[in-house]
Amino acid sequence: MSIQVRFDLQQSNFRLNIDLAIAGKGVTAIFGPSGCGKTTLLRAIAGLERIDNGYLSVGDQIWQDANQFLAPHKRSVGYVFQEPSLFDHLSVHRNIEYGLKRAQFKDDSGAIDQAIELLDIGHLGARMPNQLSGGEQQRVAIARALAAKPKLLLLDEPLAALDETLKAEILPYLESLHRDLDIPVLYVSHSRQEVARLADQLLLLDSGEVTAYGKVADLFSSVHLPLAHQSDAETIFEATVADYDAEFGLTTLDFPGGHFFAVAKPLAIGTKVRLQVLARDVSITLDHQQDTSILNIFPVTIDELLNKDDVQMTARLMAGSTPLLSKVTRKSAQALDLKKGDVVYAQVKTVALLT
Amino acid sequence: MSIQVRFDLQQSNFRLNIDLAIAGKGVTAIFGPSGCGKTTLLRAIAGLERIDNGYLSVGDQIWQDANQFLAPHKRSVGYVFQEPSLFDHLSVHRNIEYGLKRAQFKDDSGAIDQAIELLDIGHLGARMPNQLSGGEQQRVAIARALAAKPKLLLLDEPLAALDETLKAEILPYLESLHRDLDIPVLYVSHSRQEVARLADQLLLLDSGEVTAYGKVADLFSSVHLPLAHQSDAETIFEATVADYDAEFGLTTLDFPGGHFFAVAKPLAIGTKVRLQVLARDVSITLDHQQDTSILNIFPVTIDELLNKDDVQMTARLMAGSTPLLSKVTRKSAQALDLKKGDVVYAQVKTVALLT
Amino acid sequence: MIFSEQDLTALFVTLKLAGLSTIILLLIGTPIAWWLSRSRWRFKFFIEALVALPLVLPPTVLGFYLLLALGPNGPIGGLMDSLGWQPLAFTFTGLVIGSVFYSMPFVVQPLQNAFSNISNRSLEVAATLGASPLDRFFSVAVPMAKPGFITASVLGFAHTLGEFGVVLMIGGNIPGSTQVVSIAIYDHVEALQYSQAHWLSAGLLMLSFVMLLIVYGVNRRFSGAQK
Amino acid sequence: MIFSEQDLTALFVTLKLAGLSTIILLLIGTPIAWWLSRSRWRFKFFIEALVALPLVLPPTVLGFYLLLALGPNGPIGGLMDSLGWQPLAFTFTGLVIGSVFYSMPFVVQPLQNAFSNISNRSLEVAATLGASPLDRFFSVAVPMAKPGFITASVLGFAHTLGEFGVVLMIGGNIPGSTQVVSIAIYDHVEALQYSQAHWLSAGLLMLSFVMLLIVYGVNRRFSGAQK
Amino acid sequence: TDDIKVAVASNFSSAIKEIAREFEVNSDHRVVLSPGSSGRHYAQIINGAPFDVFFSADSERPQRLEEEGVAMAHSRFTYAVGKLVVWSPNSDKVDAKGKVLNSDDFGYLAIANPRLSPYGRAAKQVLQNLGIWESLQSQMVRGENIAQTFQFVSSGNAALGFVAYTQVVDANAIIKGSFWEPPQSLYQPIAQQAVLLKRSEAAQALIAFVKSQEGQNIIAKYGYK
Ligand SMILES: Nc1ncnc2c1ncn2[C@@H]1O[C@H](COP(=O)(O)OP(=O)(O)OP(=O)(O)O)[C@@H](O)[C@H]1O
Ligand SMILES: Nc1ncnc2c1ncn2[C@@H]1O[C@H](COP(=O)(O)OP(=O)(O)OP(=O)(O)O)[C@@H](O)[C@H]1O
Ligand SMILES: [Mg+2]
Ligand SMILES: [Mg+2]
Repeated sequence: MSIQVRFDLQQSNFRLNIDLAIAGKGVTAIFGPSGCGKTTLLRAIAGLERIDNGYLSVGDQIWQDANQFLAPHKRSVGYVFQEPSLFDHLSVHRNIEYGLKRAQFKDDSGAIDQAIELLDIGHLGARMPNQLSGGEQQRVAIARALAAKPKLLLLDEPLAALDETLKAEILPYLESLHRDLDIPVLYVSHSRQEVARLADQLLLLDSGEVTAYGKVADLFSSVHLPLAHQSDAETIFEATVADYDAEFGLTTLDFPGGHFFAVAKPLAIGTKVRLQVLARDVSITLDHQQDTSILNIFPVTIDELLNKDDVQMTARLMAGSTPLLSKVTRKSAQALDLKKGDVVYAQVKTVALLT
Repeated sequence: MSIQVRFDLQQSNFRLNIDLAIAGKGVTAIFGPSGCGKTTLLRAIAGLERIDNGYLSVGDQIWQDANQFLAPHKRSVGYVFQEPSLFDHLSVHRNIEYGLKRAQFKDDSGAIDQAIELLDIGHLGARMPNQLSGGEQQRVAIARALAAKPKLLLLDEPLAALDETLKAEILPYLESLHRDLDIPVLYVSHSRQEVARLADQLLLLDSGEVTAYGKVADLFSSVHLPLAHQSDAETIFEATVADYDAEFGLTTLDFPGGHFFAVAKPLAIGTKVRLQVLARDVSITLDHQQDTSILNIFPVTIDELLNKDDVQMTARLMAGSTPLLSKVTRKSAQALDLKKGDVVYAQVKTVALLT
Repeated sequence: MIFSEQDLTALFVTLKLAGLSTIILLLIGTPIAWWLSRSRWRFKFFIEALVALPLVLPPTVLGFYLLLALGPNGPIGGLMDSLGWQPLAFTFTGLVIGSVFYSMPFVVQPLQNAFSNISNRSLEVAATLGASPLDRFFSVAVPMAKPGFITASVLGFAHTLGEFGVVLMIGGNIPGSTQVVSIAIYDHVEALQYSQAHWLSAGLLMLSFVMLLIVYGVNRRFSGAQK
Repeated sequence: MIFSEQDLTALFVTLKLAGLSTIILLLIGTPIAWWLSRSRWRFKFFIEALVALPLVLPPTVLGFYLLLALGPNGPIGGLMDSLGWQPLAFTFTGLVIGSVFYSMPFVVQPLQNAFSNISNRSLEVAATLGASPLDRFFSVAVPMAKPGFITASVLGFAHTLGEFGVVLMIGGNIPGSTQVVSIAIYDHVEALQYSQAHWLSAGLLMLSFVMLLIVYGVNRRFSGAQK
Repeated sequence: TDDIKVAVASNFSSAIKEIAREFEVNSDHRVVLSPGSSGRHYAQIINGAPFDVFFSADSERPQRLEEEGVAMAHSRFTYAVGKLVVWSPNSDKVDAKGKVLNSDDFGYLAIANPRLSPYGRAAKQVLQNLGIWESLQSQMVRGENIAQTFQFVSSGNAALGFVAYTQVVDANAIIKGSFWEPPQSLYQPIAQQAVLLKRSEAAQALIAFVKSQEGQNIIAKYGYK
């Protein structure tokens, strides 16, 4: 199953030109500067923007081709718009009910109650939208989109208006959602953190064109994309839970290049997880150092040195077959005399478990 | 000059109860969970929410007391609302002009042209708001608020809808703005990064009550506030530019506890700057290590160990009189046998220059 | 008893006529208004002008032309005749048709304005939640256009109450069938029976005022609960 | 020449009356509508009902009461008399007053709806940008309520064109001063001069249609440029 | 029992009400009255209005109906002749000779529209014969019909008016205000005629009653000749 998208739209100065097969599973993050066409793409997929000569299929259903155009209400999508778009004439409760009532198939699993609880909007049921704060509105809109039990979720910066604590609660929920219900999610976000955390695939848009599409892990460490050069470059890779040390609450994670200690909730041994390592968290030493609070130290080979002339260089290190990006100042690089092919030690201060 | 605020508002389940003098200079960040009353506070200051028995003075002007209530249009505020709120019936150009025309005093310094260029909206002048993307709308709203040359800027999550690159361009501009024009700014944000970067003071709100107010530096490292315990705890402190190494593009910064090397644009020697150090970027070693890519290493005393039972502990270190927070796993702490009063070495991988 | 039996009959006919006309006006006017508010047809303004046109003719004159059209020699009357149907002139049904025709602009215009003010966004949201166009119309457009419906109904109803010229012309002022209150008052005035005219006018005003109070009052309370 | 000189004079008087009445209606109706749309007064619905009330009386009857009120023994006429002013009956000014009174609901209601649809947010934004209440009204409320103003003007103007009963009652049918087209057509019908009635009706319809086309067409093009 | 549907000129509606009441006493038919302007009744009748009898305010319209074959041939007759008076509600405004018309101390003079109403036409003839038709033009206001003309005067908006004698006389033959009755020589008689529109027994019975002495007495009581 995959989502086949082919759109070509000219709109005054802006042209959206996309021809792509998006994975029909997991979360696909859409990432790109303001005005690059993210919202337009989601609208076209939802059938709200009618682009002639386009093609769109989701799984084995054709939603749009030369002969047909499936009306928006027949496309089973849940759409959270960029601006909170509640029905002003309906209370919070009835806004959510609106989607619930029109769901193509009912379920009584109480999933929606769970969503309401998680989004912390249970106490708002009787209020009208104009009596809610910005973040509250956005949360209700999320609940409403989920209530319709869509086959495809389109989220346009759904968490932008929320504080980090709430985000931290909702993100895992959205994660679990797409895993449990197995519905593909297209997720527009400006936050690399969110993307790293949530997304399986990444779609990079610029001026209406796809500049890259692929696994988040690959794109984040790809030195050919601007992502790796930014100050918050990062590497994402897969690992397996090998051990859990209950005393210190540390999980040992095996990956092709060695193992990591990470702070995480206990997980069954053998569980596959994704690790995120920020380039700025990786320092390089020539010797294996002792007596340090840094737990993760392992030998790596310098694969490539990028932006050699910048004050901050990016080093692409290989821990076995796993690439790791590291930021070093040119001064340090020179002091340590780093060269391609050198074997050095990577010190990783923090590693984040993504899934 | 300061902003004296006293409001008490009961609104169904929500009560806003504030009695505070906010510094009348620099940026005051307002930080708190969704629904805690941030927007309500800004609205009350702008005079849009009329709270009886309130008191508000800005500098030597009384805007509201028992006897008077200055109408909103007589308060010289620039307000960027949480939702983009352009006039739908006016083009981008005329939206901006709307504020410009009504500015209480004209200036021909071309400041607004500069704002338009920086916000990258020059090419949108003839468009109507419904022809703009979400981020474009928000940028136009910012330009419009600035055009009115306000005496007080109220920004309600103005950058939430923008990508990081744009944020990175606009933030310094907003910074320079409040410094050049010397207008106080109240800035609602959910992003610690933005707050750390931009704010001088921090106002923590929860359920309509002020939980803390003070200098960003103090609050971020105060162990009594939840801020210091979160995974993205950080320390902020002042330093002076001591040297600039043109070859490596590194600036040497003196602070009471030693000196830092930081990647930054050349600054005049003697310039006061603010440094941000994330707790997760600080590691502890018993010896001064050599042959490492980490440039900033200096001796510190362990002042306090927090959350001793957590997997991740927070150590408050003193570099001279400057506090530094550091995250260490309990395992490392035990391995290194860290105790209050120990003299150890702090390794700081990254330090950010804020102003 | 201040009101004659004939006056009361006229009142009854009037209420029946106004009520029925308002319902029909809403039924016909709503789709027209919806189409006018959403269509992007280049020549829509042509239809808009056409809808407003019946307004500019004096009602009696409009009634005269309706009479010509409905009469046995007129196009409509002739057609009905050849189909073996009863002629419409001088019947209650004829009155309803005339009133609907004449009051149409008062119903279509407020509705069109109300519909125009509904953002596409709300309709798009409804569509993504699985609401069909008809469902969207009833679950989003109609409730959001409520003030427009109230204005349309009030103007339509009140205008039919006060309607006069058209009814006079095609109704023929036949007591019990086509004599409405407005004509009865007019007759009293013409016959110099001023006190009867005063009483009947006052009665009509009181009744209408109470009805209007109820409409606006209920609406107020309803909207009030929302805010 | 199809139209008599008198018909043309009547046409001119009619256009002057309708134009002037529309302007006055907008000037008076706009503040009323604005107040009705923004006020949170509990008994606002009372005023709303009152505004709609003139609608329910047949125009001739309304005209009759206006005539009584304007007479030397009536409240208005008596007052004017004691102030030494000219009586209003049978004057063009009197007609304008009568038309304004009668067409008020058609102007206030669409405006009120249009104003109600303007979000508080837009007005708040304008306030923070330094716009005074009056400035806000003209720079935000009025342009945003444009469709409402168009509807109000069209209904007000057209209704005054077709206005009849009130004019008949208080005008006195004086050529060049109070004889309007609607009465001229009516006279032709009553005098059984049907072909003159047809020509005059057709002329009025054409003229009105062209005017409506211009209003809606210009509006369309103008709005079109925005989208 | 048949309903007799009667279209009647507004100015005659009070009189015919009484006639109908009397008629119904001795008959099992019911009279249904539709008062209104005669021009409108004419338009309605030729477009199929279901009236049985038409009491017009003039003689011209019944005549045309007869000529066009809409009315029953030879059924036309004069049921009343109207009298014209110059009247003011003010009891010393109008002198017995009508000299007031030559003075210029009155404001508006109300007449019925001469094109529409036989009373208006008669008023015009009177003024023409007095030679003041042209000079009074600027003071003249026209009512659509005689009832409206009466309202102009009775409300005080017009000082004087040519109205029907029937309008100013009450049931006891007392007249409020002052009036002058122009001599018959100054205007053609105002003959109000009626025609039968359907050959129904009941309608013919009503007409017979109107023509009877009893009917004529009632008509005279209302101030017609
Ligand atoms: N009209 C109202 N009636 C009742 N409660 C209201 C009304 N408007 C806002 N509230 C409540 O007041 C509280 C504060 O709202 P406010 O908009 O100030 O929050 P906020 O801090 O800006 O949140 P966010 O970050 O989500 O925008 C919220 O709990 C909200 O539900
Ligand atoms: N109706 C329109 N007419 C002309 N251009 C338009 C119209 N709507 C959108 N655009 C342009 O199309 C481009 C893509 O808009 P879109 O809303 O898809 O951007 P986006 O990627 O969602 O941006 P943001 O992150 O700011 O929301 C923008 O440059 C915008 O200016
Ligand atoms: Mg967007
Ligand atoms: Mg808010």
